Amino acid sequence: MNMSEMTALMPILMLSLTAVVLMIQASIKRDQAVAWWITAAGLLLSLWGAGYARDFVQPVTVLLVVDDWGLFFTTLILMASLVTLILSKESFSPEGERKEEYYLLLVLSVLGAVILIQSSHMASLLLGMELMGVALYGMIAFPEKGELPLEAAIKYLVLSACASVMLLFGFALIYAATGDLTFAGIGAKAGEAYAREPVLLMAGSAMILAGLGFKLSVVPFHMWTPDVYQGAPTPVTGFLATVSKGAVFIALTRFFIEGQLYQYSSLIFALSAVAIASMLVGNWLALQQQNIKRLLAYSSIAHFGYLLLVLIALSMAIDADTNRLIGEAITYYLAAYIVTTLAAFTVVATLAGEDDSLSMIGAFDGLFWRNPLQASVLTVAMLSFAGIPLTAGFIGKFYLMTVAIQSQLWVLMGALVLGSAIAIYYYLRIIFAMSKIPPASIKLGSQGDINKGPRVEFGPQDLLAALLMLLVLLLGSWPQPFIAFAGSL
Amino acid sequence: MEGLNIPLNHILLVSSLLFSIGMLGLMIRRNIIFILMSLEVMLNSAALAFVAAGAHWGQPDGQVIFMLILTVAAAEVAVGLGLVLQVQRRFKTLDMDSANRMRG
Amino acid sequence: MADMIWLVPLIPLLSAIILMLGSAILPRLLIGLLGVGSVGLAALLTMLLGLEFLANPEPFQLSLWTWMQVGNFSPSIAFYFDGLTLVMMSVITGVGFLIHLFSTEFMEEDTSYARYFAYLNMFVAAMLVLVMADNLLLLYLGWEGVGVCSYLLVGFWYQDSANGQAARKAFVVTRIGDTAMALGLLLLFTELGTLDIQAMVGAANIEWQVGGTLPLIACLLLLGGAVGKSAQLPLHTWLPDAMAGPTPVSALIHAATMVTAGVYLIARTHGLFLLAPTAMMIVALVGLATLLMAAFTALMQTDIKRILAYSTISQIGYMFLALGVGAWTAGIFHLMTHAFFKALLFLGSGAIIHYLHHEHNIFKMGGLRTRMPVTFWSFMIGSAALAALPMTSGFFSKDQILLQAYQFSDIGPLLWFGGLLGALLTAIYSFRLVFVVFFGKANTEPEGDTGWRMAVPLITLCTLAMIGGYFIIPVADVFPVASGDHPAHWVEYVSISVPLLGVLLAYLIFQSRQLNVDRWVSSSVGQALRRFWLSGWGIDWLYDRAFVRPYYRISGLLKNEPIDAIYGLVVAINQTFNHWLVESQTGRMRWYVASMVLGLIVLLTLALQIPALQPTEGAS
Amino acid sequence: MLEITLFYIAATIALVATVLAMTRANAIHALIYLIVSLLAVAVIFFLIGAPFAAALEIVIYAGAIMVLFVFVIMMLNLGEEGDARERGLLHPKIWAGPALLSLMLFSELLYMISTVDGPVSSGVVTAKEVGLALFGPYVLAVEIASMLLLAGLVGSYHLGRRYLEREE
Amino acid sequence: MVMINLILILLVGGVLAMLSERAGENMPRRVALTVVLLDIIYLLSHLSGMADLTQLQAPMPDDPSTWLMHFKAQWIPAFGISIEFALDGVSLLMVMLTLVLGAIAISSSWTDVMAKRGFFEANLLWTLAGVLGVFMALDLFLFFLFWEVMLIPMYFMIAIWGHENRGYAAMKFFIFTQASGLLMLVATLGLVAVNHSATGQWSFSYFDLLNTPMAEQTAHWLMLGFFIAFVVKLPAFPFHTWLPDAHTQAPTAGSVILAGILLKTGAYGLIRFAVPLFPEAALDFSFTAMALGAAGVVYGAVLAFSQTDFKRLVAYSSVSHMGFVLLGVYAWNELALQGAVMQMVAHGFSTAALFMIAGSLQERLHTRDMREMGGLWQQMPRMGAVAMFFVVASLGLPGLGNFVAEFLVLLGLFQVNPWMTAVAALGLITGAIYSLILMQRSFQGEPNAKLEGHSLTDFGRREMLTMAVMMVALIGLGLYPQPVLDMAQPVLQSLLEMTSVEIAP
Repeated sequence: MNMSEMTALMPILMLSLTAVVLMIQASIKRDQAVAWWITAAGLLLSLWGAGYARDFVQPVTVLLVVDDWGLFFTTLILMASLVTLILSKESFSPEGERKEEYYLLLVLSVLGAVILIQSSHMASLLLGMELMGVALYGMIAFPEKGELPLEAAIKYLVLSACASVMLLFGFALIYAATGDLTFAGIGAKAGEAYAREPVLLMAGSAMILAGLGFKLSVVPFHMWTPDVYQGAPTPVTGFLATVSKGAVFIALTRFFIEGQLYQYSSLIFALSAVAIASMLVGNWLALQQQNIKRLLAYSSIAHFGYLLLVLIALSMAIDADTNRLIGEAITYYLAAYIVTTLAAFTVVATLAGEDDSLSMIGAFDGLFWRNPLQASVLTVAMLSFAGIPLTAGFIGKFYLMTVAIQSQLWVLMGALVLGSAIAIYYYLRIIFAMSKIPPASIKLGSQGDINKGPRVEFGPQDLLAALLMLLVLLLGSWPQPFIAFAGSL
Repeated sequence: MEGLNIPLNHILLVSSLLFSIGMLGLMIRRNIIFILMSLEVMLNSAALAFVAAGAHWGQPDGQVIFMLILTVAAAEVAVGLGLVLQVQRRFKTLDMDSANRMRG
Repeated sequence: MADMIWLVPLIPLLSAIILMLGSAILPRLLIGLLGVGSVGLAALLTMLLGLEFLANPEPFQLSLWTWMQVGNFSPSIAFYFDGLTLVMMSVITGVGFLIHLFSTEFMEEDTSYARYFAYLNMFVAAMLVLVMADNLLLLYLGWEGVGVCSYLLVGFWYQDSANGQAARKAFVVTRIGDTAMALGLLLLFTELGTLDIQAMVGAANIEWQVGGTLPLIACLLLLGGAVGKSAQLPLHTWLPDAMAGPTPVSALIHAATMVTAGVYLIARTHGLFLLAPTAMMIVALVGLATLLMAAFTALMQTDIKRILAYSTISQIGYMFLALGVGAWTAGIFHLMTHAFFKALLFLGSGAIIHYLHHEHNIFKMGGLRTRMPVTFWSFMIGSAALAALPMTSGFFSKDQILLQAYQFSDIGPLLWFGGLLGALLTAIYSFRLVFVVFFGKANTEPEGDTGWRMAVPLITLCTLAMIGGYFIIPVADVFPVASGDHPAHWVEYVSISVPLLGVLLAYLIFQSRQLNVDRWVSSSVGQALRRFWLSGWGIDWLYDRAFVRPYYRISGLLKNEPIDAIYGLVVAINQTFNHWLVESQTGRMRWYVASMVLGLIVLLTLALQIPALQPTEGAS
Repeated sequence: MLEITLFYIAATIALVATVLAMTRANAIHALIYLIVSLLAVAVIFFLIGAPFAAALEIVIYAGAIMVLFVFVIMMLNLGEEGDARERGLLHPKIWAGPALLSLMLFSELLYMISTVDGPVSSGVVTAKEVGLALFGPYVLAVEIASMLLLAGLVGSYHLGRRYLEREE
Repeated sequence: MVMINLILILLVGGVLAMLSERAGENMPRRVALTVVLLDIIYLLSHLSGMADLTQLQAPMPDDPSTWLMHFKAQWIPAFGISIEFALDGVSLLMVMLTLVLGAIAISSSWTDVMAKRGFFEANLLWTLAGVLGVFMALDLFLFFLFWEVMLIPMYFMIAIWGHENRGYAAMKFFIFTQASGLLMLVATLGLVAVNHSATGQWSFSYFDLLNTPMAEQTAHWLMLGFFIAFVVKLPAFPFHTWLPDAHTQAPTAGSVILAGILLKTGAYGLIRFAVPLFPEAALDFSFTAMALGAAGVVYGAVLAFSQTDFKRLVAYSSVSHMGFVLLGVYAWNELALQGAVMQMVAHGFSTAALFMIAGSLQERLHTRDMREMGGLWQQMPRMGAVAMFFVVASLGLPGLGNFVAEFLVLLGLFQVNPWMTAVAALGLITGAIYSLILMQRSFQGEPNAKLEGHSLTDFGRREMLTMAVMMVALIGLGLYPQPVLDMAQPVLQSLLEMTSVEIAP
């Protein structure tokens, strides 16, 4: 490990440092405000580190690879973590006299995610995922009151561990088949191994897909999603939905590409089945859901179904142009999804806090007239999820469709269209609820007291929500700079 | 210890059996402690497979991963048992079937 | 003067607009002045035009502007003026003026006085456009315009749903014909490339063979329009119901002018019909069938206006007969005389109804001869003309028709005989009306006799009905000359005597009661026939069952949008999936694990479908 | 030959002990069977030339992790009635479906494994080799593992502390 | 820039209208009206400088400079997407119709909407902006964007200020149009991909995508994607079921805009995109399309007849009328196309007026159920007379715009398929039946007993003025439609020439 390699690991180092500083701080004087600031500073430092590391892209040992693409997503999830951090301070744990541990866990979880993103080896994949996961268990179960967080945590722990074992077993099989643990090594030796022991290789890959599929909550490994989304504190849910899923998807992509799994038609077929099932099942599940957190959980199932399409398209990729397109599609869609999801959870966290009954759609009735800003943000987020133009989600969907057409994946395309059509219904349901005019005001015949509703104070969450909304709109209405950037990765 | 010629597939067979048994335990047990034990069995099965594969290739990597799995198991169990304590305190039972407040 | 021809329809139209806009503010007197005056002015202009034309009988055309121009389709707002136009315009403005005048008294107490005159003026304008149109599209504009005005006026007393029903029936039934006519227009334009009547007929004569299929179809489609508007079989059912409107309206629209539009249309496009002898035959047969059917029906009616309505249908049947046999001039001549005497009869009946507390049943009248002398004489003269008693106007026109029918190819005598039978019936029913209403004992006391505004039109029309037969209509240049030879003299004698026989029969049955028909009538066959005839040969009933009710039923069945059920099914499918899947979210961890295991099994199964060939083609 | 015999014995013990552990009603009994199973697996490790792994399996897995379980079980002080209920729950109706699933899974794995042949290994991988690997290319993994343990520590501390505070 | 400004004025105006609510509850509608009038003036002031609109040059599809206006700026060069607007006679007609009906819609909402007026007027203006975008965008991506985005404010208008069943109606409206829009997006991307593989360039520009060579099969599928999106919006049988609900539940201004303008975007799309982009496929498909049109004409009319809800009846009449447009477009000759364009304009006015009358009735009677009406003429003669005018307009009385449109369509259609024409002509009869029953049930007949004691105010000055504008427009279109025909003529001519070149073997 030379200096250059160390520099390349800057974000990881900064996060580790933050964790250590937090430990020290806790041992000196427990003060959660200080801990918050330390965490925030640490995340910012890591952001700086991620930028700094761009000049030092290289593989670091066999375990990690630092490249532009990974650094971009590192940046993205660090920002998402910052959002989570802000939300956590404002809106969760009324009893939280001891939130230092939460911040520590958050930092550790982010660290795991960053490692996951940069992993190029089964060991780092495993450790990154577990680090992220174990820290998340603690974060989910963090609230001291209520049974839902606990239930969510235990479900997540058991099911996630189960999935990890599947993943591990799959790794073991692939290792047995190829004798290599690095992604690139597997890719290099896979052809030979396939000729010798195709069954072992395919079964191993399938188990890995199952394990990672669980984290991405694709069908049929999706069942935990709504329960955990609902039970976890809302900022943690947001974190789970963005950082955790995003990082896992990146890792999957790396493994998929480096390991050259796209070559195997049976795997592609299995993946297509998973993708189609996710697109449809996710949307069907969300159709009548009344709890907005559960609804977002179901919708995320569908969204990762959509995203899998891109990986499948790799198998059909015919020219460099299409490959570039696929790369951009992943970057764009994931970025758009993360930003949109954060916007949605910011609103939910602000309005519902930890009160489960407040995250029912009924609680959002007439929000436009009570809190226009948050309502607008949620509306934009929903439209973005639904893929309506001028939002980031639309460009994302546009990319997916272009990829599907270029790769001639008609069945997946059909499922995508069908799923999107179904999805409009439930996204719109939320918007409709928010736009309800309280009955009394109609009788009054004037704006009367409706206008007295809006909150006067303007908290940091409002600023955050507004920023995220602008980002969603900006990505949707002026995507060229970002496309150019994504193309350069 | 020369001439280790135990067939690889037999070891993998044992490992798969352990994996399946662990999975079965996960599916039939309601007591959270047993569920955690099942997870341990499964992790152990994966560890066995890794060590066997490592031995097959004559590489130390299998054992390295085994150690990492040990770490993972320890961390998971630590948090898991912490949750068990909370479950007992709040639900007054360890039966996970009764922990289904969230559904639908 | 000819350049001013556009003023003729414009004046009533402007008046209509003014009346419509100012209905709330204009005083009654002014309304009356405007309504009557505008038509009077139009009549005056027509008279001047007519004088000029008679001095110099040269048809002319006046184009105002190109209506629309799309490709080679460029109909204009243009008028064409010839003898036929003059006759029609004279009838419309002349009789129209009299009826307007009559209306000022008839409608005196109505609250919607202005609306009435607005509609009526609008009608006159539209009717003028119809007859003056240079091309079929403009004619169609007038055609539909009069239809709408007819609808408005029939349903004038809108508070009574029955009136609305009648109005809608009138409009929709004629619309069926109109649609056929519209299709005819489409065909004519597509084939001949123009809708200008003169150019079109010219082109048809060049491009089409006599007896070809296209002219036949085109003529039949036009005939469809004519049949609808002129209440001929099978689209005649609206006219008796249309009597729901104010009586002057019936006189103007449903006797004198609009219903004869079909006759005008065929006469105007006779150049086409000459190319389709079959179509002409059909016209004649339609006319004959209608005149007989309507005459029989008229015989049984008790409502004074329905008698007149059926009589109108019957008389237009004569006109159709005339057109069908190529007796163009006779047909138009009958159109004119009919306008006189039928308007007279309607106005007379209007006077009766007005002063008899809106009584319509003739058997509740009686003995009005002395109490309403003006009306009585009007009726006498009108009925005489209707029955075609010698020396009345109706005699001349009907006689011509019958004689020319007799000469028409092989079936001429048959047509003649049918017409004769109709004439006999006409005489019977018209004098039945006279005898029942004006003789015998009084059943209802009238409030008085007509005022001057009613009397003047009645007397004028009496005169016209008497002397109209001596007019020579200036259509010699319009129509081809009829054959010069006369049929045998006995034919003429029979034609003259039959109406007289009819009057005699009517006298014997209804007045002197010397001929007792009760026994026949009360027999079961007689009763059945009576009911059959009374109901207008059951045609209304038939249509009700065949068209109206099925339409209601179909519409009612479809009301709740069966197509939506398909989309409902889509929704239901989605809901079902949603339901099943939500059920699967039990919240139980063991179940979740099981689903994961199942998923793993499925994934493994899929992944282990190792293809025979090795890695697929792929790029890095 | 000896090794092979030993292997089959150890494997049998491991499997039987695991099955027994999974089906016990009493948690402590189950745990003891589990420890037996782990020891048997350690023997297998030893037999296939991974003595270091075998040692760790005994020391950490059977020794440390299982003891954690014991502590927690003792702390919860599960009584006899708990055992009775657990016994009642092990009804065929409950385990038939999952057993079928497991069987299917296993048969697929079996099918897969049946294609593998060759001996497991040609020599022993010593502790030294492992150590060199661990602190050579895998040094970052060790660091990350430490973070992982830290996360586990903090999480269990947070959860367990509240339990203890509440108990007092 | 003029075109962008037209849209921007409306967008910014929407924001102003929303903000102006603070200045008083009557401000938003005044601001909104001012903004629309300003937009009209702006447009006219720029048109006046141009050549005589009735003497337009034929816009060549391969040369944007021959168009009336053209604007192009890079937007997403990665995909060859640009902000490209262009205006020709047909789009100009539609733009003017949009703005005029927009002003009328604002007038109709004057007393109708009571709650949240600022946001209401803002949505109204934004919808108009979106529609303008649809009519002017010639980049397919941009077109799709406007196509989708204009639905959102419309959705809000129905969902917030609609009647009792607004949630369902708004949802149905949105899902129908959105789902079909997705198909169009797929088809667009497919077309672009085909073009990309042929030329190696990404481009969404209409001018580039015309004449894209493609396999017959491909063209059929892509055409179908566009077709479905457009006929759902049109709406054509059997994709029309969203319309009665949406129209019925929308507030008056919403119905006016929906019927008057939004439906026309579908027709416009057919004329502009669905046929020219895939001429052969469209030709092969024309019989089916015309059959759908004819079916719509009759089906809509039959269903209209049995409706008891005033607005629902009018809504079904729209289905019937739009059937004529579909027929006209797929007959694809000058007569029929002119008829279709004419129908778009004339139907815009006649139906908008009928919806306004329905709105006024609802405002006064608090019901749209015609079983609770009857004899209203007595109390409201002015409204009755106006209603009568528009009813006869809608049944196609010659001398009014709708007649010209229907006749031209039939005339053009007759040259293509006489039998289809005969079926479509049934619409003239059934049209009369439902139109007159509408009059009968509401304004004529015995005054409804339930209304006794109510004193109903007749149309006031503002309402009469609005109505007069539309009446004059319809009479003008009916008696002298030439200006409109002249504006559309060059466009249609060049479209016909272009596609006929394509069709020629």
